[in-house]
Amino acid sequence: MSDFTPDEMMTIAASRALGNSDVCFVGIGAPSAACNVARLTHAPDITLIYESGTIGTAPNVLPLSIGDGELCDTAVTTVSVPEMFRYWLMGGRITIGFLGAAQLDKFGNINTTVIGDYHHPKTRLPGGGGAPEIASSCGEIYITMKQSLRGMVEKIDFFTSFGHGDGGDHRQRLGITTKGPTLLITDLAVWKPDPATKEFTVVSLHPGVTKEQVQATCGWPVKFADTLEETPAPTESELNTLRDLKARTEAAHQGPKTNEAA
Amino acid sequence: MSDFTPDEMMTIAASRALGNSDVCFVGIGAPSAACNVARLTHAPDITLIYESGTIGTAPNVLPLSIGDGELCDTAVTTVSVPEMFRYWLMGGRITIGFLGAAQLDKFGNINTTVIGDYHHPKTRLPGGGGAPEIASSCGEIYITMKQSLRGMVEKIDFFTSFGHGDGGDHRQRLGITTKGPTLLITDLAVWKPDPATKEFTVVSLHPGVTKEQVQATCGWPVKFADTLEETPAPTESELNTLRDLKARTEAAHQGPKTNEAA
Amino acid sequence: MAAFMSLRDAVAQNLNDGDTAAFEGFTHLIPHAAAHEAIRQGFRDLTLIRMTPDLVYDQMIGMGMARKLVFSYVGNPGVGLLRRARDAIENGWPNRPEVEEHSHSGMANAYEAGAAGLPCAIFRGYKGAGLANVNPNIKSITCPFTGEELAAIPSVRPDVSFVHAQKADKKGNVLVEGIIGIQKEAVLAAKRAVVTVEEVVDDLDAHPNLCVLPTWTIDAISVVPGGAHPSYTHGYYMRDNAAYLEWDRIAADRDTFLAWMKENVLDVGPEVYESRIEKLRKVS
Amino acid sequence: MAAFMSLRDAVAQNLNDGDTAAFEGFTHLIPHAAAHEAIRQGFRDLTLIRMTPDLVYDQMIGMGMARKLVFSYVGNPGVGLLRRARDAIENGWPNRPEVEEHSHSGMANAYEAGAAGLPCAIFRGYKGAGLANVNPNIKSITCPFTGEELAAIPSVRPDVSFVHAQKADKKGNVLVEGIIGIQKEAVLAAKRAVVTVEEVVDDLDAHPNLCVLPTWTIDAISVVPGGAHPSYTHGYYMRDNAAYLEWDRIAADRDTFLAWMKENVLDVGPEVYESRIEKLRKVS
Repeated sequence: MSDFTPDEMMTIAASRALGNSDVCFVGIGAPSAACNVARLTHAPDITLIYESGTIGTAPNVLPLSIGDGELCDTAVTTVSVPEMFRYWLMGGRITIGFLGAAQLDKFGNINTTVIGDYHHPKTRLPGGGGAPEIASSCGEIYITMKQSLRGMVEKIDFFTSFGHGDGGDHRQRLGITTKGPTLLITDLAVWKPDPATKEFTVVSLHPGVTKEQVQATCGWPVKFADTLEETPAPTESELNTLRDLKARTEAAHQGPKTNEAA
Repeated sequence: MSDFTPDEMMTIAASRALGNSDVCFVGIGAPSAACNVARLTHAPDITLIYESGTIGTAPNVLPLSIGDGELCDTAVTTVSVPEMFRYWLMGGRITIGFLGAAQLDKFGNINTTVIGDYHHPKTRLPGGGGAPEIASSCGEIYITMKQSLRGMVEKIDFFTSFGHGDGGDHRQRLGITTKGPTLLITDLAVWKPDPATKEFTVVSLHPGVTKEQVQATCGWPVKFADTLEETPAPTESELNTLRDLKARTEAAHQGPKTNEAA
Repeated sequence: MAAFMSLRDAVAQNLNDGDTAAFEGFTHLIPHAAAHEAIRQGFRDLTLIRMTPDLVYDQMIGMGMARKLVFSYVGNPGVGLLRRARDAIENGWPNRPEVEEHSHSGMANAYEAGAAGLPCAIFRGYKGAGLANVNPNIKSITCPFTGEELAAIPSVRPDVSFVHAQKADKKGNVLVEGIIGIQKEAVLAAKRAVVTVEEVVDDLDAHPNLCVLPTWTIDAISVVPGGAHPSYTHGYYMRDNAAYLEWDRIAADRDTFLAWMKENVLDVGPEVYESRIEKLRKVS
Repeated sequence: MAAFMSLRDAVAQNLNDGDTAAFEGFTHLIPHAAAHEAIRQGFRDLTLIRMTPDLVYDQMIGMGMARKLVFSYVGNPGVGLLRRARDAIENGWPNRPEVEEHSHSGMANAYEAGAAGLPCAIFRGYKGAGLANVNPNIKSITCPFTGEELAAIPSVRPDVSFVHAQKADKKGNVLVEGIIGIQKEAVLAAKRAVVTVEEVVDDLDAHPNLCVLPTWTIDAISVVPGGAHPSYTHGYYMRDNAAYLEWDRIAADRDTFLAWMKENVLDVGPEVYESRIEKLRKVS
């Protein structure tokens, strides 16, 4: 099956990294799609948790926000937000946290807070939300983002969430006991941190993608693994599942027309 | 109405100290009876809270434990025990905490932990349960107990819960901002702390009780108010309410006979 | 005991210029009607606390009511940036509010500690995070047993909290269900609490373990059907996702924003919400 | 994922000599059947954690299983003293367990902190209380914002927790309702968790905000109808208050106690509980 977009490849590659016994803290956007594709294909028993307090949720359409009613309707249980962050996130119950990034560096540090100076920002982004503690409390972190020179940068403007810091054992030196970013899935490739330096290294190129394309859309000199795999193309089942999900979602988010603008 | 026991007088006198807008943290025994008599007579809107997490409960019979099912069945809401102690007690939501005592001193300090040395006790009592923080977190504390030389002592063996310490402004000096014990109701009299020294002073004798009887059953030299009142005898309505409650309770606690000892 | 009154009176009696105010609702049950009433009454110099400021605070910020913002995510969830908040923070239009930024975990713990009457929240957080360098209210304490360094931030104790909920009984006990968020903590942490509800019923008839706020924890209750719109009330009407998408366009331009606010907030009253949710009601 | 198994296997696989074990249930849902199975299997040197040790720990203490007790109220609620615990603490019969005593507020906060993965609990407590002088695990920290001194105690993190609950679904998700106590915290704070339930159902069919423990937070589930007796299971059977009153007599004498334990615990199995609650079932 060759007729798929880079975005679809990214989502499907991410979904494959998830298993039945995983407990995922799900963000909105690509992570939410990936987690639900996994649930609808090879990992029906995966536990999806959204920070709104919905545990073990199985939405039929992707939520627009992390607190859509659909998440609660289909959850095993829905807890308060303090409980979510205390018992479930800080309590170490989450195996995988999914994060996106406005800016990302090669050590998996993420900025979604500001472009420019924090106190006089050029662009005020939404900020971290759950990310600072997702990054430190989940067993490991998967990152998904579309590659761009603006997004994958040598030096991020703000440490919204800590990845591997300056690399090496920087996490341990800060007393963080979890693994941090162990996987980066972009629209072009799959990346894993070097075991020693923790620098993200391309281990697999998506079908038809060249090393040059990866480098051209990344702001740091890219390291490639010695044996570079090709990411298996999406199967028909994966692609249909994703597209059906997106179509259902789009229809639902337009909603019934109301008689007021908002 | 003159046909009542000292115990009944104690419970009814305590019930009269409670009002519709009070939020009471209720212990077992006399406090529970007093609170429910208040609810069933002059204070139908009083809020009763038991430390098992039952808020706004209205039991038809007195619970044997602080966690009988009846309390939950009739409550406005039932919360977890951590929430009870964090949001409701520590959060300062309780106006009146009711405590009993194995030993009490004249400043309202209470011992329910040990007789003798803590590490080598002569008698190991049940201990504080909620009392240490009830004593410091509730707006004020009412104490009920039967008078005896063994119970009302010059010096308690252990400070299970802090009343007025050595008296005066001892609470404030420890950084405690609540009023502490403001009322002691025994089977013989009503006591209130002296405004300055905080020593409990008899302000009212129950009908037929003499100063000498109060002193004979109290281990410290008793102070009496200059103008000593007589506690109004229980009304017929109060007494009937209490006796009906006790009769219902006794019947319920015997329970249906089971075919095993326990 | 909670007093039932009009939304106009509930806001007028419980909000003051200069107050620290929380209008809470974690995506679900956002008290839009109460916030719009506050906008109509023209309060100023507010310290606005909200985990996810989204549309309701974008509007209050754009109308110049905020002296300070305390938050953990200043975005339009699932849509993108908040353009009025950005304009205020980046360009000072209409004023430049002070910013105190936390993580969700920080804010959740701070509300929890506020409800518990504590001066500060202690938790494992902000490790390696840049916020710890720019927010002087992020400090640390050392566990006296393990030596681990834990984050400490001040608890949240608003002067007044506004929340929306499903229903109240006639005594004023309030039921919150679905994504309960931090509704309970926002009420219990505040000095005063105002609740808007979809309806009043004789008896909540709720399971004992549901989230019920006893009447004596609430100061005022106003019945405002649809009062969460374009957020939603679980069991009553759906989230108006289209309105959230549309907001991105409205808020992009100052004049469009002001015109929209005049037409949809300033010139209307609490009775309009019911009509806004007509098409969003659940068919049951 | 929780594995369904016999109570014998659940206890054998999850409890070890020397473990720190919590058998929790705040008056309601006390896991008597699980504790009796532990007694039958003869574990030793346990650190027993329980807010209110009552009958179930009186029995374990009397059988010599406890090396240490961590608690906040060592009484028979509403009845009086615990005579086996007293005999152990006062006279060292059959041994003299170490005692770590807290207040309810302390224990509740310590379980909460354990569930939250924290090393310690911070709260306002023990002010002027004698426990702070005799328990070296009661320390303090200073709020970095207000200077207020707050109590700090170690969190509770049992090796294994045993709780009783109403029911599980076939996947092993467990519903707890009524007086939920610290059932959730006991499970989440522990390294391993064993749950006994009254029954297994196809679907919990529970309101989303009820107390549900997802299957992946539990190690083993055993179906033991009546397994809380003489405590109770809300919606299934009443508390056997008469048995609590009767215990005072049984526990008063060492020989009476031992004979009772032989007859009612050692020589029977988990199947007896169902018959013990026959007369206590709610007529619905």
